Amino acid sequence: MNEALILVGIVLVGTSGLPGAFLSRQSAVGERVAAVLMVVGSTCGIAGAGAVALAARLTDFSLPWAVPGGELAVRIDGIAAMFLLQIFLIAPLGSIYGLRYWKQSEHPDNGRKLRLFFGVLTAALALLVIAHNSLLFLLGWETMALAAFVLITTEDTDEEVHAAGFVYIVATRVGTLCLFAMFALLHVAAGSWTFAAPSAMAPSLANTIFVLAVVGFGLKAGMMPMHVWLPGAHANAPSHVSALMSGVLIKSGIYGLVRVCSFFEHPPLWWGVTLLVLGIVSGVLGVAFAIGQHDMKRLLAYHSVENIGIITIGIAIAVIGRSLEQPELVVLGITGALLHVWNHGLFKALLFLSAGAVLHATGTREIDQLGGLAKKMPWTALAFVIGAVAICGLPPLNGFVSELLVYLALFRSMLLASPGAWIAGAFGAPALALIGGLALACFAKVFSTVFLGSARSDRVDHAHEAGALMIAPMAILAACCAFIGLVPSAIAPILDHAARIWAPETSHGVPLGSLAPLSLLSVTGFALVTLLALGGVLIARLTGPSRVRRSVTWDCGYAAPSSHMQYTASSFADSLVRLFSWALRPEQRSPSLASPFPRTASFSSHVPDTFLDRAILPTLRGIGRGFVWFRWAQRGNVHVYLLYILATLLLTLLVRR
Amino acid sequence: MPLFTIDTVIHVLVVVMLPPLLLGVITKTKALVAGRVGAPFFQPYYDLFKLLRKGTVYSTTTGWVFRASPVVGIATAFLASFLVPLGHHAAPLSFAGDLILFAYLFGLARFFTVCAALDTGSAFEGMGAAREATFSSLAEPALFLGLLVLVKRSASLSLGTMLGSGLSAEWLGAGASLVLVLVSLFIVLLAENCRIPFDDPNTHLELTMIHEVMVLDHSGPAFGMILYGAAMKLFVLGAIIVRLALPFDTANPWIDWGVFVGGMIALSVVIGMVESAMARLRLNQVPSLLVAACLLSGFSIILLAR
Amino acid sequence: MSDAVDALLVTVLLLNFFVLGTSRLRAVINATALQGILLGVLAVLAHHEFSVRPILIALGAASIKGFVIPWLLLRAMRDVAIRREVEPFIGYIPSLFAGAVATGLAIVFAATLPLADEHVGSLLVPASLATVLTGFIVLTTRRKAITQVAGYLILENGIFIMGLTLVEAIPFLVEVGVLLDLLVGIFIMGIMIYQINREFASLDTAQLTHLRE
Amino acid sequence: MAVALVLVPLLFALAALAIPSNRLRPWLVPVGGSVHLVLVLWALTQPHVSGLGGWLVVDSVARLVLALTSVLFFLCSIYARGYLALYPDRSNRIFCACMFAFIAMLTLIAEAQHLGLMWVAIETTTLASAPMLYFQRSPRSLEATWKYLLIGSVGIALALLGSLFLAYSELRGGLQPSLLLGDLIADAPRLSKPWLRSAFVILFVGYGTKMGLAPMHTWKPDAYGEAPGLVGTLLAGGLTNCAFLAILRFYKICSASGDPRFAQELMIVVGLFSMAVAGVFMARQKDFKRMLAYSSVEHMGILVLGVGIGGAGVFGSMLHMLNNGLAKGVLFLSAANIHRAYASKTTDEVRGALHRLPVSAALLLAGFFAITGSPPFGLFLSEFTILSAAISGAHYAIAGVFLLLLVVIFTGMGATVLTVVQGKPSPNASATTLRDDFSSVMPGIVLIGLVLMLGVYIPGPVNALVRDAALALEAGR
Repeated sequence: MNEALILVGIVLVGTSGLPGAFLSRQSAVGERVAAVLMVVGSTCGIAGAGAVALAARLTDFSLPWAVPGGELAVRIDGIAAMFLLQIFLIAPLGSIYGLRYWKQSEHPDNGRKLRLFFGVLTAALALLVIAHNSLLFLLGWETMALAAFVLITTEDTDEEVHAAGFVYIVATRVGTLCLFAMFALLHVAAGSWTFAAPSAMAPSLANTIFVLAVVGFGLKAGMMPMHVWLPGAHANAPSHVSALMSGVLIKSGIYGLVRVCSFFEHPPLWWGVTLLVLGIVSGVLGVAFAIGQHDMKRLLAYHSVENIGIITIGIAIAVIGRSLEQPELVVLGITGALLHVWNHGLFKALLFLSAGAVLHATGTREIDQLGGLAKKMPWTALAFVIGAVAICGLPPLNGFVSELLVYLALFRSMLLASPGAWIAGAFGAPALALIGGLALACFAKVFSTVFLGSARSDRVDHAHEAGALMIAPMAILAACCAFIGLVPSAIAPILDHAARIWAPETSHGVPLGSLAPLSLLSVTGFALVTLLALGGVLIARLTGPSRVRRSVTWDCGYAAPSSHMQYTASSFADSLVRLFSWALRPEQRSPSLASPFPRTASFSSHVPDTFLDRAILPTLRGIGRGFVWFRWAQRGNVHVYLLYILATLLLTLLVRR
Repeated sequence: MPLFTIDTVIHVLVVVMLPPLLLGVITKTKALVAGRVGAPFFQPYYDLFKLLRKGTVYSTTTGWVFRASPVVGIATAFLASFLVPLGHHAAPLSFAGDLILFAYLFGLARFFTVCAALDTGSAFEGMGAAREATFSSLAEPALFLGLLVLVKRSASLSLGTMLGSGLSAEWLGAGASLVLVLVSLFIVLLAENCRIPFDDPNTHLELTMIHEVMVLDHSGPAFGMILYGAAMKLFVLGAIIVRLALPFDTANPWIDWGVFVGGMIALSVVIGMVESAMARLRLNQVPSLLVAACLLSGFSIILLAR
Repeated sequence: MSDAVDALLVTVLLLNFFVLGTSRLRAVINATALQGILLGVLAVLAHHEFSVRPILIALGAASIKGFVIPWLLLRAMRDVAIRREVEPFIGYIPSLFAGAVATGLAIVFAATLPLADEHVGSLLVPASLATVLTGFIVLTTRRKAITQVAGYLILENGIFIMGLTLVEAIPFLVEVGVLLDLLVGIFIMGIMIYQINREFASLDTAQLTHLRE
Repeated sequence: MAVALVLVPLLFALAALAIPSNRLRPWLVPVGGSVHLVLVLWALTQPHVSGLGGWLVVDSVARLVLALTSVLFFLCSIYARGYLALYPDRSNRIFCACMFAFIAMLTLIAEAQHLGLMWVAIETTTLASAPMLYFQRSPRSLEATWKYLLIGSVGIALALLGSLFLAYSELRGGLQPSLLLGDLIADAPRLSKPWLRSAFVILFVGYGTKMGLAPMHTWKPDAYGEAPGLVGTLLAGGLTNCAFLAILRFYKICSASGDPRFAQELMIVVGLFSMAVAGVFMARQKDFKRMLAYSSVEHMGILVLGVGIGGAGVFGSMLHMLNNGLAKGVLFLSAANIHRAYASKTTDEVRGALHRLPVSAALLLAGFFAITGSPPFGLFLSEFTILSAAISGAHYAIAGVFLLLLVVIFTGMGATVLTVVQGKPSPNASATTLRDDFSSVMPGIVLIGLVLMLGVYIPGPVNALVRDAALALEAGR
């Protein structure tokens, strides 16, 4: 029953854009049909996955599949259900949002294509999550990757979009090929293409599988330094696509990593340590790069890297827990990671959607062009600030709950005698704190620069509040953020179930409720809300209309402050960027003062992606140049070509023995 | 859950009443060291009452975020106080991981303070906001490292237990590492509360300040709330340090309360002495000091692991 | 009998050297024609018993290789009005030297292959390989398209010699097919040569390097 | 029946020569194509098809090659009708006749059990395709044709030498020389090893030239670059596979002789080298038709690599032959449409094709993903099968190099393809007014549909075709 619901949901979602593809470019029917199909299909999917998640039962079936090694083996367990719920929540919201954001009448060229592949992407994501067979998984995996490529390059006439699409598709291919090798090795180890814990295998084989999984899945998830495709792709895709990609798509990498790690009951300690290092690097550098950005969506993209880092830290602790046979660590780590997957999906989608609303209203992603939008777009501003508070992991919203679980896992690992474990905690916890502090700085920067203060350019003047179709999805996401933040115990059974699936050995004894103060978090959360409300009433009383005067901002006596004197996002970030300049390598162009009467001058700063722009692209260009050097071998001279044949003949005859 | 006991009532009363006094003690200490008589101990209370009766000027640029930030500051500090044991007396709320909530509550307040500063559209306040965000993101790891030492030492994940009755025994066993943590946490306290050598709360030279310049545009009751919230933050952070430094448990609850209040006043005196003895650091040296605090705690962890 | 075969094979080898050493196109074509005729004779001699089939094949080979194709080539030469090979990529003396090395290689290589009893001591295999290699040398060192075709022809001749060891293995139909293919191939090449000359005003295939990386 | 499969297209060729009207003649091509397809499908349903006293047998490998070739030819024939209609004042008599002669010879290659007959057929394909290559009558196509003819002829000549060596190995083994496949396989263990090995090497180089394995591939970029798209399809999807079939026949003899190791090693080395060469030359390749030629080199490399690895790799290789042939059709036909519409085939002048020719460009893009082995396209399954065969055979280094080369190739090819299809349409976009129409895009759509189908669902009969072919190659080892 549940699996039928989910499969129906996948089919409906996957074909949602199909009717519209056959309608005329001008017709608005297609987009409505797509949205309806998306919502109906997702409702089915949520019903099915929700039932599985709550009932803590897994459901599976398999059909023959006429490809070599293939079997339509499907299994929906607690982990899959968690990912399914997320997919089926965010995708339809994006689709509804798209009704206004990417109207067919405003984008006759690419609207149909966009919706078609939006549905395909969603269906592929759901498919790979429920796949219980390597080939089926890879099918879903790459369909997802290709659909995402089409979506990223929706506006392919833009050179930047084209470049981002290329980097994305190459990165994703490298990852996919790693997965090819990994699944082939798993096949060798387990003797079957069905997902199963392989029996005893040589350590070197297991280690290779692990490394390939980390690279292959890490590339998709965007772990630093494998994140290179992510900022460009997320920045250049339409915003509801960015929301889906950042909220859901990159999590497929996490899903894969979680799934593969679950196969190994006694992983070596260094696996966990490697993951931890990757997580810390992704988290800290991800947020550091984010601080340097002045493109709103690029900034959000780097925060995805950061949050993937946090999730990876959680997984790392769980893996460490498994190798040290510490069920508490396992449960806290994996539930923290999985909950953060959910949470990041919610608040990052929320942030991308509100950023999209800003982009839609002003036509620019440049933070330093904006300002004071809170007055024109109050609901969008509210949505953004909720997302910002949540992503910084601040109470009383959802980000705090999952970070708390990861912290608890790290702290608990501190208590262990094994040096590996407590060193992990000793580095992990402060790193997480640093990430939190930097994220806070970054979101204070972007929220304030975009929504607060006064307008920095005339783009803001024409801005308008987003329509109800755009606000409603944001409101739902914000409500989810608040719900998880305030009533985390409600989802504890789902998390427990997932943890048991991931590590069956923890199935007796350590429910999450006994490890983490979930109900007390509700108490403190509601207390905080109440205190804030009381304080709000108090300040409203104390500053009643009769006692308030309006004036210009006090600028130390300067009488005519203008919006151009505001602190910009770049200057706000400058000191932090400088602190991390060893990794960020910011580019600055400052004017030189040549004469006593300086002319008009300008200053600009830019933080390119160090890994992409300073390492990978130059390397690729170098390799390309090297390849071009070989062109001498084929200069059109037929004599030389015949000589090649002769040489091959003689050479092979020579070695024929 | 000892939420509604006589201790809780006293806890709330102390948290509400005491914070401004600390500011008064610090000011008085500095005045005495400088050879002046100085303002009375209760001057901060007078100031607060004066501000509450005043009218308010709001900049036309600002919006609801600007108005909300003082509320957030007080609410979070007040809630955080419930997680901290005051001297011997246990915290009303105590659970595994409460130290994380403790730290992140201040994060929430900081987020709104910084946003409120930027909401004014003033370059000065933006500057302060940038500095605040920068330095506190470095103070955060130092705080966590310090707390980690306590976690490791007490094998507990809640502030109540790690600062509980076992603490005095631990001093005998792991005194050196606790001293290091104490120093580290003291540095964090100074940084988080924008005291010298990080910031000078007394000057009004906008270009050199951090916290003060951020609240430049607040006035009247709202400004009063900000001052009060800041004092409360100093109080709760100070409470941890005082408990750590004076882990005495007597049988008599009133003596315990006395020890705690005395400790808090002593802490204020120490802060006053530091402020008198030191000059404000150049801004670009502030990160070094914070990293030093991290290193102290880190070294202390190594000592524990030995 | 085998003395006669060997003598003819030596002549074939000498013709190889002649082709490598001469610059006149007509001489090259004539030498290949002569090779073709010699092959026809060889085909008759190589058979141990006389029957109709080998004679037919010998006649066919001799007429196609010895007369039709040279005639086609000579006509093409006349059409495009050239007489001499320009300086090849490597000079004539080095060409001869390469030919000598190739012949030596062929003999050494053939010695590594165990022969069937009836061919022990025969020059058939080494001569075949040497001729194939000579064809390759002409193909890779000569600039004119016509010379290259002649080189291809020599290469084919070498293979034909190899075929002489295996008359029973190759049915008549296939033999005819091979010859017909050769003929049509040369015919099409002739057309191409004409077109190349018309388009590029030259038959120097070293100039044909517009398609390149 | 087996004879009819060859004779019918030859009759059509004669008819094409006889029909006087330049306008009506192209209509003959799809008719002939469908007749051939029907005949082949009918032959596939028969358990045993043979002719000429056992010289022609449609065995299991032949069935696979025939099915692929005939489907491709059928779709190309539809495309050809529209294509030739674009050049009403150029005589298409020879072109049409050559097309039929070409398919007749491809059929003959597949069926031939006598290696000499097979040789004749392959040589004839060279001759039949040369006039088709030269259809555009441009100096560039002349140069390409010349190189194709010369290199191809030399390669084929070597193959003949190799066949003779093979026959000699029988003689030396004390057997009656025969070039019948059945005899050779039956007597394989008694063949003289030095001659057999030399024969395989020479044959491999000879037919490898025809197949386009590096470093004998040099004619490919020139020929594919200048040939009309449908000729490129027939060469890349038809002829190369037939040459591969020839190599397989000899490989089968080698493996039947109990000495396949040497042949396998040679195939692995040459396969990887071909992929490497393709990867190197695809990087920064501005000419997208030349790029397709290198892609063909790459996939020929993969085919021999799969056979060289052995085991499941042979199955993968057979499946890959099918997939590659179909996907190459998509690529060549859509690239030809873009080439014609822009009157250029370099990325300097061709950009934004998605906006100029939406269907063709989408086909090129989809074909690119298909040919690089992305799921859900069929090449994914075949490449993955070869990879996992390498890994389960513990050829880890080979698997690693294989994957690395796939990345290099993907990157190089992707840069070119994406530049062509995406971006703002370049000024050349208005060079002509050609649009996508039914006959120019329908074959591509059908082909990509087939490739897609082979990736998500391999119908039973197709699976049986591929499995039987693989089994036939593996049997007797």
